[in-house]
Amino acid sequence: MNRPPQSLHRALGLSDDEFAQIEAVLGREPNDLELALYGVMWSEHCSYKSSRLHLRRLPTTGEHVLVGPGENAGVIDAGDGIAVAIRIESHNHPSAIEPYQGAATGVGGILRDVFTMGARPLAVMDPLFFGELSDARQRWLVEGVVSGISGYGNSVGVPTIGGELTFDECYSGNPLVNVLCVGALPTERLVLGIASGVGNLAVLLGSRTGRDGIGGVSVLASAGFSGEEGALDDAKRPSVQVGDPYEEKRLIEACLELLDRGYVLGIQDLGGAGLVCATSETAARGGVGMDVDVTAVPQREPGMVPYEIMTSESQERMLAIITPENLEAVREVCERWEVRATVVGHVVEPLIDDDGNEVGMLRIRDGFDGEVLAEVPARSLADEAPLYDRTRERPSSLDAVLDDDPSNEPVGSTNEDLLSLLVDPGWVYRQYDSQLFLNTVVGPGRDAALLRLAGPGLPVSTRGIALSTDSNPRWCALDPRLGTALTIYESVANLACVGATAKAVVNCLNFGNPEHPSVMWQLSEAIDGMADACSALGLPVIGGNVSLYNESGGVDIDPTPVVGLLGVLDHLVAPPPGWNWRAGDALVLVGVRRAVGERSFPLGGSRWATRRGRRGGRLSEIEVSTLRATIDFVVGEVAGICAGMASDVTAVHDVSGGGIAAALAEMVAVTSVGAQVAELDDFAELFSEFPGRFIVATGDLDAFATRAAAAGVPMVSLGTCGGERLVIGSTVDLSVDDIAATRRGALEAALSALS
Amino acid sequence: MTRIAVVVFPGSNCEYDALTGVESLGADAELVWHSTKDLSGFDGVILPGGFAHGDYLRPGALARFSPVMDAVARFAEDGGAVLGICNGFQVLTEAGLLPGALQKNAGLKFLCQPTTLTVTSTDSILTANATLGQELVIPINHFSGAYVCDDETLARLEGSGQIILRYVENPNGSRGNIAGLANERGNVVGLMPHPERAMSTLLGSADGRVLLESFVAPRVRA
Amino acid sequence: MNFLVVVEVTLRRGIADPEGATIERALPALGFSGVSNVQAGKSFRMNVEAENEDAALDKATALAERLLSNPVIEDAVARLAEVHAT
Amino acid sequence: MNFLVVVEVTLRRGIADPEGATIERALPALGFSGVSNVQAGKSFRMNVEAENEDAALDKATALAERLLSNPVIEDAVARLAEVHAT
Ligand SMILES: Nc1ncnc2c1ncn2[C@@H]1O[C@H](COP(=O)(O)OP(=O)(O)O)[C@@H](O)[C@H]1O
Ligand SMILES: [Mg+2]
Repeated sequence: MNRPPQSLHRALGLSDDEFAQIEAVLGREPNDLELALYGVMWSEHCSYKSSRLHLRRLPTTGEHVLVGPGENAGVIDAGDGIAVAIRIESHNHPSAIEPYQGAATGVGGILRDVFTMGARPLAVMDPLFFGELSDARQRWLVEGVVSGISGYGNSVGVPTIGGELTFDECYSGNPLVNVLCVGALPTERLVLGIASGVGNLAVLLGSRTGRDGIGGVSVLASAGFSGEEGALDDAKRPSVQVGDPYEEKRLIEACLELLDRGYVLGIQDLGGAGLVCATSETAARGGVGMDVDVTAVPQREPGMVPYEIMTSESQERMLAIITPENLEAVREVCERWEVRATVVGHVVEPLIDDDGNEVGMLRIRDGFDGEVLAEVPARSLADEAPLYDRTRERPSSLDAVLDDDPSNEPVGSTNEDLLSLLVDPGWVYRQYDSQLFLNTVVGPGRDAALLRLAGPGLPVSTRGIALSTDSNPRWCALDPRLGTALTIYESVANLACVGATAKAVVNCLNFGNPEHPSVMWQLSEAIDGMADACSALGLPVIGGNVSLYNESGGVDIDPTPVVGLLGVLDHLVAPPPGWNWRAGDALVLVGVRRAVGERSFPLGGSRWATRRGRRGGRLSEIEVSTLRATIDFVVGEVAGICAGMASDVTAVHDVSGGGIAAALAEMVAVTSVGAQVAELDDFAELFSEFPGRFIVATGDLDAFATRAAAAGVPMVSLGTCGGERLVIGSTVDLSVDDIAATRRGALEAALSALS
Repeated sequence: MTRIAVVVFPGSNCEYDALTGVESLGADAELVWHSTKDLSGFDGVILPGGFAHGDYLRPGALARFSPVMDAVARFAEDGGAVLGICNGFQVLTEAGLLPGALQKNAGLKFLCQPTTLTVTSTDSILTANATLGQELVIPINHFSGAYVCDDETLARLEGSGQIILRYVENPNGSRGNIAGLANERGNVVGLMPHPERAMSTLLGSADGRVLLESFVAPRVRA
Repeated sequence: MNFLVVVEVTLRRGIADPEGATIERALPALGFSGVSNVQAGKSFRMNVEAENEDAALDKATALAERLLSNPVIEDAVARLAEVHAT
Repeated sequence: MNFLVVVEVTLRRGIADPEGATIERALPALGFSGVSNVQAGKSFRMNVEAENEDAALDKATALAERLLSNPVIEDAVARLAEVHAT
């Protein structure tokens, strides 16, 4: 390429100011290779330069937190000598152009983030967001993404136990594919991505390096889609990475064995920005220098140049720091697992700068004794990207949106409305192995997934862990702050349904273009909302990921903060009640019945209103103290059952998308037993969505009411279970079969639409 | 105590589950690497589920050339009990130790769901303790589980009681609703459902126990 | 007229091919030497009704690019297998 | 000498081909008419080192029958793609 040299930095995505800052760091002009390294490491995706200032407002500490944000995964102490690692990440842009491989490599990447901590990955979850299925391209994306997750996750041997599935026009040009992974390790095996010990070796494990996703992070993750159809310009189209779950499986086993044997001092996965990221981050964390021999890196294709080798995003690779004495033993373990192991780096003494400070240099060399091709402070790549406090502005158009409250929307046919809200994601999760490792007590399809906390190599325990991923872009579009807070509360409620107490939060913040002041405002508000809710509940945020530039044709997606909650159950020997009530049970609504403020039963942002094309309105606050009491009460009830205690409670489900009506219908569909429910207070109560309410079925209403009263938790009787219809006062009257069949077939019907 | 070898191919992923399953029944089980050439000293061999060699090419296509497979063939020849679960079943058909083949599911999707099976023969090391006609709820987890064979083979299997388990509702297009089958002697069996995942009501079903109990029961070689 | 067309879909140059690589690694143990650079792809056979050969190939190529492959990672080539009697 | 060989693996007659059938069902909606009898198969390309073309094809055929196809359900045919310079 013939470009005037002064504009190379721009082609690499660096601004003129950033270029000047690089010159200041180096005290000289960078050469092309050095510039390329800064280009990828200072990209939005790698450096979080637009979001980092705001992320600092999140609470990140707590008594169980072993590792907070900043490492590859957050880690909490789950008790019994077991630590649990968790991380969530986005793979939005790769999935938009090659849905199968984009989603598959997303799974591969998140697994590496977890086993790099020394944890065996135990489960994956996949929050997914697409445009409406009436569009053929969306159906192609859904098919591709789901088979990619299925193809990779099942083969690598980690169960996928839940996720989210949202269809909304705002994602048609820019789908979202987030993946969460949770793993567990004996607490003492915890390792970090740190290089230490001058003379030690950096060993590259796994696949050979090809020209995969060169510049991918900076070009792809940090640039929106220009085309109407969500297609990238050909010029910008990077080579797509292909996942190899078989390589990853062997890599997991090899790495865990190396860690078990104590051969590894530090380890780091190669994700976005590949080798330059792994070497500079490990060196920066350890305050040491590192010499990297580019020629030592095993290459898949001939003729690769140093820049390509250093920034390639070839999948299924890890970088381990070991002592030279252990090299032979490491090679032996890797050979047995048929995993390539090559020394590509040496840990070296940091330099002392003019002020007497130690500066670890990353040196890229042509052979360990050969020419130095690049030499830059490791920390400047990894930690010292410029941080931006970009302009934030609440869009003035929002007021009109808030004023367009759907409470004046005509009622219409409630039966049809209810049926149209029911979607069983079973078509998705049946394609995922959700049972591997014999831990899955509650798999996908209920409020939260519940696993036994067990796995090869873990201390014996009867504890359980619960997981839920949640998001509500409809709420967040109206009020990103309150919407995000409510999302956290709803997630905590989901965990309560399986008896688990929330312990930690991870988040994936999917937003539009941060150069749009309205998007920066949304991001900042969402972070504050998350901080509010987490502080109110005493929950630490132990990790996350920010995905910006989710836009297409200049239009940003609705703000989509996705949260993943990890809960713990002290004693898990029996399954939680689930949704299966019995004929004759009494039905109650537990929790605060009304939201705070003008609208007791807000419809703004509800699925009901959105389906009718009404996207405006206001959210209502909720009473957090009562919500906490309610959740503690439900946790106690369900945890008792999981611990093997007898109980009159037969079913528990929280009220979320679609409101009380949808919650009841979902339980009807699963149980195949109907219910007679008294008239609700207000039509809006049927479909109003706000967290903190639970539908509970009990065989002994008096006993249950006594316990709720003792706990100071509000509760009202709704009706009784039984019969072959769901009847809600004068508003809903549907047969059990209709409800079950509609819900079961909704997704498949939409996907098989021919056009 | 019955000694069981659970073979680990690179890419296997149900080996611990199989190990746990038979250990919970009192068997003495051990993981053995696919390069093993000797299986003497074991009373039974399990080829577990997973994706041996990534299932690249075809499920089982590369695994059947693993060094251990000669030993498995000899072990079977000597009347030893061999059980292939899911991927293990695919390996056994590829290796010719069981007839037929397993194709992609008719719906072209991976399926993870509970299935109800009927025990249609008790003449095998896996179904000996079960009763004819017994219904068992056991999950399936596979992409390529549609059993295929030619008419002649099917007639032979039907006639000789080698079809040991059938789906009550066919989930994958399997010929004859076949979920599991045995060789003529009944000492080599393969099935697509995972009995090791149905060992406790905490995880949804305990109906797999009767099958694995048959498998680990002390027996005189056929 | 009816034409029997074969479409072959292969991974584009530079795209990783784990399946091909895995097969290749297995060959020496099976006693196959001198086989290298194994690439795994897909093939589709179909009857195409068209005026003439060129039209049949054009139709198959369009189909291949639209449905049978993703041009971001794959190349598709259509060729005639043999002419059927009409 | 080096030969570029293509092995095509197809399902045997009478074996169900849900993939082919699914593609065929999708065609009318995409505006493709006159395409029928779609069959899905696999292709493998590889370099084969051999004395001459016949030897290369023999080697590839052996590989195709032994490893690349399962004769219970599949047929395999090897053909030469083009001769490489040695
Ligand atoms: N993409 C997906 N992958 C796996 N499971 C999913 C997916 N989408 C939804 N599910 C599962 O379906 C169930 C219902 O999801 P959702 O409606 O989001 O629950 P809730 O309203 O309780 O948060 C959950 O168990 C969830 O894990
Ligand atoms: Mg819920």
